[in-house]
Amino acid sequence: MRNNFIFIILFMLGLYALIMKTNLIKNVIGLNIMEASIFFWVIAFSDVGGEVAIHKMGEEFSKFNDPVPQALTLTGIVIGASTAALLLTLIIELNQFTDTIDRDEIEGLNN
Amino acid sequence: MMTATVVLENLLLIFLVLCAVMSVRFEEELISIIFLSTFSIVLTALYLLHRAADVALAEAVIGAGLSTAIFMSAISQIRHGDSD
Amino acid sequence: MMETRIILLIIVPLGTAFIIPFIDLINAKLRRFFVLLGISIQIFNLTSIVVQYFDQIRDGSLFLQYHLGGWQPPFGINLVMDNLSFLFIAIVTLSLLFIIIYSIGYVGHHEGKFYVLYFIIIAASNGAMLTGDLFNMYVFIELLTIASGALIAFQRSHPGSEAAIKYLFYNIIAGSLIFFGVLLTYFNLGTLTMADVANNFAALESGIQLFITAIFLTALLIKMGVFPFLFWLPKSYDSSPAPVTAVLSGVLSKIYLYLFIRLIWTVIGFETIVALNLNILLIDIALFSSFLGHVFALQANNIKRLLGYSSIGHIGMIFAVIMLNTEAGFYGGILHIIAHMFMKAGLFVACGYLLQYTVSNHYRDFKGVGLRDKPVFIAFIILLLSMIGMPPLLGFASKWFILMAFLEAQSYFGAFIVIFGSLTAVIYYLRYIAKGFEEVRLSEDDLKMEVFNQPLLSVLYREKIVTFITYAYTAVIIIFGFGFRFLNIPLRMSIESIMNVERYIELVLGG
Amino acid sequence: MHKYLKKTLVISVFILTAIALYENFLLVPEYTGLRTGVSDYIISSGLSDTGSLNLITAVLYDYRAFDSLGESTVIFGAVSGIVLILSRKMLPVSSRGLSFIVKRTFGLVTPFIALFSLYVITHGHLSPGGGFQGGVILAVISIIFSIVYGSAFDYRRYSPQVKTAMETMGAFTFLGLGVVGILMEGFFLKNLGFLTARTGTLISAGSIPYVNFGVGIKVGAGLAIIFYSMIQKTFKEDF
Repeated sequence: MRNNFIFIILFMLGLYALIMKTNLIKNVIGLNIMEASIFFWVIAFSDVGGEVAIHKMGEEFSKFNDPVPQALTLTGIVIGASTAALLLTLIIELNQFTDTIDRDEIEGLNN
Repeated sequence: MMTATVVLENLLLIFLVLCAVMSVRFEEELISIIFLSTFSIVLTALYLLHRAADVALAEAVIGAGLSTAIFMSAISQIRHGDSD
Repeated sequence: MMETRIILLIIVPLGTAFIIPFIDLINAKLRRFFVLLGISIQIFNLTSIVVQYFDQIRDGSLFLQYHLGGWQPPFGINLVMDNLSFLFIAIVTLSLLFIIIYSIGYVGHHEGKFYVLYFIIIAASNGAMLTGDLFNMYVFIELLTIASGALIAFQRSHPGSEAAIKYLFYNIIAGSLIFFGVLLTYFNLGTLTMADVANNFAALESGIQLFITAIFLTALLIKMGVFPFLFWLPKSYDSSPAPVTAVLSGVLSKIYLYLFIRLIWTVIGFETIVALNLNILLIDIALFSSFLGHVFALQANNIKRLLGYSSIGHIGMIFAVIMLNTEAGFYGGILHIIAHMFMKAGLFVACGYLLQYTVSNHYRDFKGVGLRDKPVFIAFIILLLSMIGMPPLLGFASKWFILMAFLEAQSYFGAFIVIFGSLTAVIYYLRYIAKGFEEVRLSEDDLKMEVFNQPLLSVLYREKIVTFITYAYTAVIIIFGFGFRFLNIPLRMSIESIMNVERYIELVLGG
Repeated sequence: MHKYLKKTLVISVFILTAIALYENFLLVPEYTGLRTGVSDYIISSGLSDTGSLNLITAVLYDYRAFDSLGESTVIFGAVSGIVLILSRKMLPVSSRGLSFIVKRTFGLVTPFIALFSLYVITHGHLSPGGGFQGGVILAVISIIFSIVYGSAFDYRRYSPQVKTAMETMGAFTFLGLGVVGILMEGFFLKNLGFLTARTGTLISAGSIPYVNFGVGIKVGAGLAIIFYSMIQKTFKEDF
C-alpha cells in the first residue's frame, strides 16, 4: 500500500522532470528516477518477509524471498545505466554543436 | 524490534522522496546529481531492508558510484555559451 | 523438436560482433573477411533449416524449439520457431543482407564500429523473433534500442545527435514500461514463459488484464510510432545515414509489428482484447494515425521526412487491418508487411545514394537528380509507383488485399483510408519525380558543394554495388508483384500459426 | 498564456495518470495470494540443481543465463556507440592529478579495491555479488586512476587497446562456455557437469564461477572504456 504510493509519487516526479524541465541533463535524471521507482516497487512488492535468498552452510533452508524478480531487477539496473551513459554521451556531442543544453533553445529537438 | 524497523523504513522513504524532489527542483546540475547519488544510497538501504542483498550491492555500485561518475564527467564536458 | 541450428542464428552474429573490435586491433583489413564470413554462415544456416524442414514449412506443421541450458519451459528460457517467426526471420535476414552489402561502400569512417552495431541488430532481431520468454524479449528490445540509437548518431552531425537523443528518450521510456509490464505479469501468474502466461491469462481478473494490456500496448505504440506517440519518428528517419534509415524503417518497425502480433494473439489472447472493448478503439487510433501520416506527408518539403511520414501512414494501416482479426485481414496485413519492408528499404537505399548529388534533402534541391544517375532513378521511380499501388507491382497486390479485408469487415473508414493514402501518395510522389527530371545548369559554386557532399571514402565499384542493390529490391517487388501467389502458402501457414494458439501452448509446455 | 495552457494540460494529464495507476494498484492482490510456481521450484531445488548457494546467481547464470548474455551485450553495444561518438572530439584533458597526499593514499588503497572486486566476482555463488557488481568495482579502479593520478597515467598503465582485448576475452569466455555446453552436455549455456565439486567451496557450482569471471572482466573493461572516453580523446580514428 505504502510502496504503491511511493512508486506513484516517484514515477510522476520522474515524468515531470522528463516533460516539463527543459534542461537535457535534468531529463536524464528524471528518466533515472522513473526507472528507479519501478525497480523499487518490484523489490518492495516481492518482499514476503523471508530471508535473503542465499543458503547458509549447515543450516536447513527457511523461508526465502523470491529470487527471480531480484535477478530481473539486477538486469534492469545494468541496462538502465548503460542506456543513460549513451544518452549522456549524445548530449555531450550535441553540446559541441550548440553550446547549450536547453531543450527550448535547440530547434531541431522541437520539430 | 518490529516497530523500530517500520519507523526506520518510513524515515528512509520520506528521505527518498525528499532527495528525488530536491534533485528535480534544483536548477544547478551539480547539486541535482549529488542528490541523485544520495537517492541511490537511500535506495540501497531500502533494498537491504527488503532483504535483496544482490540488488542492493548492484544499486550501490552502479547507481551511487558509476552513474554519478558518468554524470559528473558529462557535466564537466558541457559548455555553456555565455561562460566562454 | 529440438534443433541446435536455431540458437546458432543468434550466437553467430553475436560472436561476429564480439570479435570485430579485436580484429581491428590486429589488422583492420581482415575485418571485411570476418563480416562476410559471419553473414555467409548465417545464410547457410537458414538455408539448411529451410532445406531440411521444407515439407513441414509447406504443410504448416513447422515447430522447432530449443531449451537454453536444458531447462524445461516454465523454469528456463526457450526459443520457438513456428511458421510465423520463420517467415519473418527469412524476410528480415534477406533485407538485412541487402543493406549490409550496400553499406560496404557507404560507410566512410569507423567501419568496424558500424559492423559491430549492425551485427548486434541482426542478433537481437533474430532473438526477439525467436524467443518464447517475456523477459528475454525485453532484453532483446533494449539491445535493438541501444544499437539503433548509436547508429542514428553515426555521422556525428548536429541533426544526427538531436535525432538520436529524441529517439532514445522515447524508446527508453517504452523499454521501462515493457519491464514493468513483464514484472506485473510475473507477479500475477508466477511465470515468464509466453505459453504458460497464455495458458493462464484468461483466468485473471479483468482489471489486472486491462492494466497489463494497457502497459504493453502503450510501449508498443511508442515503439511503432502510432498516433499519440509518433513525434520521434520523422526526425530520426530524416537525420540518420541511408543504410540506418533503411534498417529503422524496413526492419525494426516490422519486428515491433511481429512482437505486437505475438503479444496480442499468442500471449494475451484476442478474446481478452475483445472482452476489454479495446479492439474498436485500437482500430480507430491506428486509422487516425494513418490519416495523419498521409496528411503530414503532403506538407513535408524533404524527401526523407516525407518517406518517414508515409511510413507512419502504412504502419497505421497494417496495424488496423491486423486488428480486424479476420483471415483476409491477416493475409493483407502480412503481405503488406513484406511489401513495405522491401519497398521502404529500397527507397531509402536509392534515395541515400541519389541525395549525395544534392546540397540538402530539401525539395528545391532535388532538381535534376534524375539526370545524374538514370539507372538508380528509374529503380527509384518503380519503387515509388509500387508505394502508390500501381497494378503489376507488389504494392498493388497487398493494398488490394487490405482493401478487400476492410470491405469484408464492413469497415468503410478503413477502406477510405487505403484509397485516400494511395491518392495522396500520387500527389506527393509525382512532385518529386517531376522535379527529378528538371533540367538544371550548374554554377561553379554548386560543383564545389558537390565535392563536399561526396561520401568520405569512395570504394571501387561502389556505383555498381548500389545499382545492384537497388535493382535487387526492385526485382523482388516486380517478381512478387506478378507472382504474389508464390507467397500464398507461407502466408496461409503463418496465419494458421497465429490463429492456432492451443497448438503453440501444447507443443511448448508438452515437449 | 500559451505556456500556462500547456502547463495546465500536462499537469492534468499527470493527475489523471496518477489516479489511474492508483486505481489499478488497488486491484493487484497481495503477494501471498499469487501463483508462485517457478519461484517455489527454484527455492526448493535451486541448490541441488546448480550447486550455487546464492539463488540469485543461480537464476542469473544458470536458469536464465541467456538474459545475462544479452545484458552484457547491451554494455558492449553501449561501449561501441560511445567510443564511436566521442572519438573525434578534443575534450579537455587532465593529466596532472591531485595532490601528493591523495596520490599516496590511493596508491595504498587501490590494491585492496582490486582484491575486493576479485572477492565479489569469485564468491558470486556463495555470497551477495557476482560478475556485474565485481566488474563495476573493477572499473572504479580505472576511474580512481583517472581522477587521482590524471588520465595520462591511466593511459600508460592500461591503454584502451588492452581494455578492448580484455573485453573481447571476457565476452568470448561467456560465449565459449556456452558453446562447450553444446558440445559436452547438448545445450547452449548448460552448467558443465564435470566441473561440479562439493557445495560451498570456492570452485563449485559447475561453470558459474567461470561465467562470473568472464562477465566481471568484460563489464569492468567496458565501463572503464566508457568513463575513459568521456573524459579524454582516446581512440584514434579507424578507417
